[in-house]
Amino acid sequence: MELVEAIILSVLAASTPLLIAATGELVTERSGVLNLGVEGMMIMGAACGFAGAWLTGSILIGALCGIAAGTLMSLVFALMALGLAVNQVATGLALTILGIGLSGLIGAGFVGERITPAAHLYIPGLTDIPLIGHVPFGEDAFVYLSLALIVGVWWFLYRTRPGLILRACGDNHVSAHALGYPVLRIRTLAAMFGGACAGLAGAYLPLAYTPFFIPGMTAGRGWIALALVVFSSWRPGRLVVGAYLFGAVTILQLHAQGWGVGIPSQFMSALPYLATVIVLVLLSRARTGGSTAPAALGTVFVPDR
Amino acid sequence: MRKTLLALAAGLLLAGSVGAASAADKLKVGFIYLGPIGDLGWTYQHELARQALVKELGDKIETTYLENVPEGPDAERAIEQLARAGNKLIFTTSFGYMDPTLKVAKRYPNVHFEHATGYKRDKNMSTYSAKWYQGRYIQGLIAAKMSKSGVLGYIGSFPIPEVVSGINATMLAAQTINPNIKVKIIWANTWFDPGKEADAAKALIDQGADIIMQHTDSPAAMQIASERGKLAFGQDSEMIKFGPKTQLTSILDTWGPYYIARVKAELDGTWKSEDSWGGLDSHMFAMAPYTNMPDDVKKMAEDAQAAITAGKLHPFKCPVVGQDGKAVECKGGDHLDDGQILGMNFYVKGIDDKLPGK
Amino acid sequence: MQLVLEKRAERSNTIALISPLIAIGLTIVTMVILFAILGKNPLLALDAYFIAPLTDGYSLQEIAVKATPLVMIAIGLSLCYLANAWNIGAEGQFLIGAVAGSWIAVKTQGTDAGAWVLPAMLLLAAAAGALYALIPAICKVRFGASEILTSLMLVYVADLFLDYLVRGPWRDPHGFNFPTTAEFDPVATVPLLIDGGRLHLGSIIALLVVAAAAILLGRTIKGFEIRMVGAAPRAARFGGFNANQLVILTFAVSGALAGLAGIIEVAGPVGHLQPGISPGYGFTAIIVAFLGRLNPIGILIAGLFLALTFIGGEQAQIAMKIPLDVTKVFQGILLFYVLACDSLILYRFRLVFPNRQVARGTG
Amino acid sequence: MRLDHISFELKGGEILGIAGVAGNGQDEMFAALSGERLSKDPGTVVIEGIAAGHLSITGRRKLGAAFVPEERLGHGTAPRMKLSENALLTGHAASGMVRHGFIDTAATLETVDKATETFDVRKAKRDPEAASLSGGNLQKFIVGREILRNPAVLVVNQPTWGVDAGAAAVIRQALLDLAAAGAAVLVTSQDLDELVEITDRIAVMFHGRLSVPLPTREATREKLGLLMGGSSLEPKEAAHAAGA
Repeated sequence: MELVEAIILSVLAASTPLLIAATGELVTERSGVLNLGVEGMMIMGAACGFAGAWLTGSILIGALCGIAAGTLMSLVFALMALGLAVNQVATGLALTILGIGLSGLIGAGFVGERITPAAHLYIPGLTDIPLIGHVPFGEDAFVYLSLALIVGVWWFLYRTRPGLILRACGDNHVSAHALGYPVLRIRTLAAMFGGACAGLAGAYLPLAYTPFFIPGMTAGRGWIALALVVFSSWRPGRLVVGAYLFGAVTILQLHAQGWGVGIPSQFMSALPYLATVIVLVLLSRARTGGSTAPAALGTVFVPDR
Repeated sequence: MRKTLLALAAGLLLAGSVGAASAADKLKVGFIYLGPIGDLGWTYQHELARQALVKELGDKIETTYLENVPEGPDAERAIEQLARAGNKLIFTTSFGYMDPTLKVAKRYPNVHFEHATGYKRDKNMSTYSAKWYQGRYIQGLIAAKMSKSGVLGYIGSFPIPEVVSGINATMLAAQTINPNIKVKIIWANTWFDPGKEADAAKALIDQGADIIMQHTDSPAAMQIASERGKLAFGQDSEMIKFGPKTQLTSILDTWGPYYIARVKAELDGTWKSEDSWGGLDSHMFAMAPYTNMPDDVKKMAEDAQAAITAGKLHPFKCPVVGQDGKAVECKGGDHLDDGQILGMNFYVKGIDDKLPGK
Repeated sequence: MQLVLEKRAERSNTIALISPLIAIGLTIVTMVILFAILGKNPLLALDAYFIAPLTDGYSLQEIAVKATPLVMIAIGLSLCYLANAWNIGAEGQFLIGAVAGSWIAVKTQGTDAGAWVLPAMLLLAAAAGALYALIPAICKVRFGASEILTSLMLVYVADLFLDYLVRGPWRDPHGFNFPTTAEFDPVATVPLLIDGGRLHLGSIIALLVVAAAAILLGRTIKGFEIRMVGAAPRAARFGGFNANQLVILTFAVSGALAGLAGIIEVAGPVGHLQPGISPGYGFTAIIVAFLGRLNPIGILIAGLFLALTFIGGEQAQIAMKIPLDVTKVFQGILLFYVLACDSLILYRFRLVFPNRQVARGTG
Repeated sequence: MRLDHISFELKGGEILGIAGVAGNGQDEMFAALSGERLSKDPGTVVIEGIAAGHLSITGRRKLGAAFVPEERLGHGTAPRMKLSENALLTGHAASGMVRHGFIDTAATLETVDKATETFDVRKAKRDPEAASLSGGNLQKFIVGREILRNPAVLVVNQPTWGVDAGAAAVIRQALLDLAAAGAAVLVTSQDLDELVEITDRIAVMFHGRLSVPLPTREATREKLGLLMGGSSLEPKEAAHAAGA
C-alpha cells in the first residue's frame, strides 16, 4: 500500500507541470487560438522563475517571475498571430525556438546554483494518517494550485458569461464579432492566460521538481501539454484524467524497469508517446457528429470594417 | 597555387573574425563539447579542466571551445572548423566524435587530436579515458555497508560497456560485504533529463532502495534522495551542494592534469599518439571526500582507494562469474583484461535483471 | 485612435519583393543590439556570422552540406503546409528513413553486393519515410486525430527505435559495444563530389527535388490541387479536389523526402548509423519551409541562409566566444520578422478613430 | 436542414426557378445536385439520362453539368488566387487547360480573356486575384466561366445576390441566352422579381421540401407567398388540388 501511495505521489508531481501548461493552452485554444509555443514559454518560465527565486530567495516571487516571462512571450505571440494575422503554427514554432535560445542566455548565469525547493504541505495529524494522509495533504502548493486552476477554468468556461463569450469566439469569430464582442482582445487575453500558465508550469520544474536550472530542462513537456489538450477534446475534466494518465504511464514504466520486466527500456520509454497516439485516435474516433475542436481554432481573423 | 589560396583563405578568416594579434604566437588549443558548458555534469567537468589549463599555461596558449555540438553529422564540421581556425591540439570530448575526429585527423596531419572515451587512434590522434569502474567499486563497498534495506537503486543512462562495467564493479564490491545485496536498475535512456532522472530516483526509492547511484549527469537524483532522507553518490562532478547530508562520495572527472600534461607535451614538441586509460593512480578521475558515513566505513573506502591506486586490488579480479553461473574467461592473468572491460556486455551473478540488448 | 489591420484588395507585389530584405534588416538591427548587450563588438560578430563563411570555398561547401537535408525536408513539408496538413514529425520520418536504408547497408556488410546497394537503400528509405508519415495522415483522415500531435509523438518513438537497434541487434560486433553500426561499405556510401571535401551527391539530389517541386507546384494540376486545398478548402471541394487524398499524398511525399534525407545523411557525412544522426533537421526544416514562404526556390535560398547562420554561429563561437544560444535567438527572431513582414503583403495598417468603431460595435 | 422527398425534372431550353427564404434547404440541395454531397444511390441525380448520384462533382461536370454557388469568395473562387487559376478550378477536368497533368497557362488566360470580353468583367489588369474584383464583376466572371464551358445543365444559387444592377442585368441575360441555346438552367433565388423575369416555371422551397413547380405566368405573388410561408398547402396536396 505504501508503494501505491508513493507512486500516486510521484504521478501527481510528474503530472502537475503538464496539467498547468495544458490548462492554459486549453483556454487559449477555446478562444480559437492555437499557440504551439508552449515549450518555448515553459522553458522561459523555468529560466526566469529560477532566476527570480534565486535572487530573492522567495519561491513565490520565482513563480511570479515565471508567470511574467510566460505572459510576455505570449504577448509576442499575440502581437504576431493576432495583431499581424500571421500563421499561428509558424508563429508558435518560432516562439519555441526563441524561448529555447533566450532561456539559455538568461539561465547561463544561474547554472550550478540551487535553491530550497517549494515546501511540501504538512498538516500535523492529517498528513500523518497512514495510507491516505499524504496524497491529499502532503504535496507541494503547486499540485493543489493546479487542481484549483482547472476547477476555476471549468467554472469560468461553463458557468460565466465571459466564459461563454470566449467559447463563442473560438467557435465562430465572425458571428462573435457581429454580436459586438471584441474578438481580438478576448483572444489576446486568452493567449496571455495560456502564456502565464505555461510560464508557471515551467517555473514549477526548477522551483519544486528539481530545484536547479539547466538549459533545456523542460525536455519536451510543452509538446506533451499540447497533446493533452487535444486528448481532452478541449474539456477540463478530461484534461485532468489525461494529464494524470500520462504521468502514470511515465512513472509506471520506470517502476516496471525497477521490477525487472524484461522489455527493452527504449520500448518502455516510448510507451507514453505511443499511448498518446493511440488514445488520440480512439478519442477522435469515438466522437460522433464531428470533431469537438473549437471550430475557428488556428484560423486567422481580421475584422472587416 | 592551391597552398597560397588556402593561406589566403585562412588569412581572411583570421582578419575577418579574430582580429587579435596575439593569436599567432600562442599555441591554440580547441575543445568540442557535447552539452552546454552549464550542464553541471560531463561537459561542465571538461570546461573546468579547460579553465585549469588556462590558469596553468594561460600565457603560452589560447583556448577555444564549441559547445552543444551534436554527435551526428555536425561534429565533423565543428572539429574541422577548429582545425582551420589554427588550433594545433584539439580535444574532442565525447565518444560519438570518434569517427568524425578520425576523418578530420586524416585531412589535417599537422594537427594533433585527443579523443575522449573512444578506441580508434591514428598517428596524430590519441585517445584518453578513465577507469571509472575503480571508483564504482569503492562506491559498491560503501553502498553495501550503508544500506539498511539491502537494495541499491541504480539509474543508468544507456547500456554501454562503461555503464555496465560500472554496475558490475559496484555489485562485485557490494557482494563482498553483503552476499545477498540486490540492485534495481532503471535505464533513463538519456544522459540528461533532470525531470526523468528525478522520477527514476523516486521510483527506485519507492521500491525499497535506500542508496541511489547514478550514471546520468544531472544532480536531480541527488536532490530527490536528499528530500527523501536517503543516501546517494554523485556523478561526474561534486554534487554535495544538492545533498549536503546525502552525498556519500562522487566520482569526479578530473581531466585537468591530463590536459595540462598533453598541452605541455605539445609545447615541448614531445606529443605523440597514445592510448591513455588512466585510473586512480594517474589521476584521470578522483573521489570526492567521503562524507555522511561512519568513520569505519570511511576508513574502508580509503583503504580500498589506496589499494586500487597501488594496483593491489583489481575490481574485476578473477573469477568473475556471469549471470549464467559460469566464470568468465580470464584474459588478464588474475583479472579481466582491458579489452574485456572496455567491451563489457554481461551482468555478473547476483543481478536479477536482464541486460538490454542481450 | 487605434492602429488596425486591414485586408488589401490585392497582394502587394512590391512588399512581397522587399519584405525579406526588411526582415533581414530588422533582424540585423536586433542582433546588433543583442551583441552590444552581451558586450561583443557587433560589427565583428556580424562579419563572423554572415561574411566570413562566404569568403572561402571550404565554408561554402559546408553550407551546401548542411543545407542539403534541410532543403530536402523543407520541400516536402512545404507541400504539406500548402495543403493545410501539418506534418511536424519530419524528424521521425528522417530517422525511420535512415534506419530502413541502413538495414540494407548492415545486412550486406562484408558481402560482395554490387552497385545496387546504394540505390536500394535510397528507395527503401524513401518508402519507409513515406509509410511512417502515413500513420498520422491516415489517423487524421480516418479518425480525425490531430496530425500535428500524432506526427510529433512519433518522432520520439522513432528516436527510441533507432536507439534500440544500434544498442542491440545492429551494434557493430567489433565496436566495443558502443551504440553504432559498423562503418558502411563503400558501395553503401553516398559518393563525394569533390575529392577531399565533404560535398556529396545528396546536394545534387536536393537541387533536383527543388526543381521537381517548382514544376509540380507551378505547372501541374496536382500542385494546383495542393495549393487550392490549403488556400480555399471549400472552393477546392467545389473544384472536385479531394482534401483527404491530398493530405495522404503530401504526407507521403514529405515523409519520403525526409526519409531520403535521412539515409543520405547517414550514408553520406556520417557513414554509419548511430543515435543523434539528426541535430534537429526535421524541426529546423520547418523554419526553412516558412522562411522560404513555402516556395521551392525560396526554400532553397532559406536553407542556404540558415546553413550560413549555423556555420557562422560556429565561427562566431570560435572567434568571439559568442554562446550558441545566440544563434537560436537569432533564428527565432529572423522567423518572427519574416512572418511579420510577409503579413504586410496581404494586409495593411490603418488608423481608425474609436468613435466610428463604437457605432459599429453595438450593431 | 434535411431535404425531404424532393423530386423534379428539368428540360433543355427551360429555366426553372426555386424561390424561398434562405435556410430552407437551398444550400443542401445545391450540395446534393453538385455532388459536393454524394449519395449512395446513383439514381438520385440523373444528368442527360445518366445516373450520377454517386459521381463526384468532377464526374458530373464531365456529363455536362455546371454549377455556380451562392458564396463567391471561398466557394466559387479562391479569393487569393488569380482569375486564371480560378478558371482552372472548375475547368480542369473537361477543357483543354490541362494536358498530361500539366497546366496550359496560356489556355487558362484565354478563358479569362474570353469571360472578360463576353461578360463585360471589369478589372484593373489582365489576371488579378479574385478578391480584388467587385462583387458584380466577380459574379460575372464566375457565371461566365461556367457558361463558356457550354454546359447542358447549369445550376445557379443566388445569381445576383449583392450585385449591382448593371452586372445583374448582364448575368440574367446570360442565363436567358444559355437556355435559349438549349441548356437546362436551375436558378435558386430569394429575389422573386428576378425569378419572375427570367424563369419558365417556379417552385418554392420550404423546410426541406419543394412544391410542385408552377408555370411562371400562373405564379402570382400571393400563391408564392403562401408557399414560402409554409402555408397548409402541403406540396403534394397542392398537386392534388391542382389536379382536382
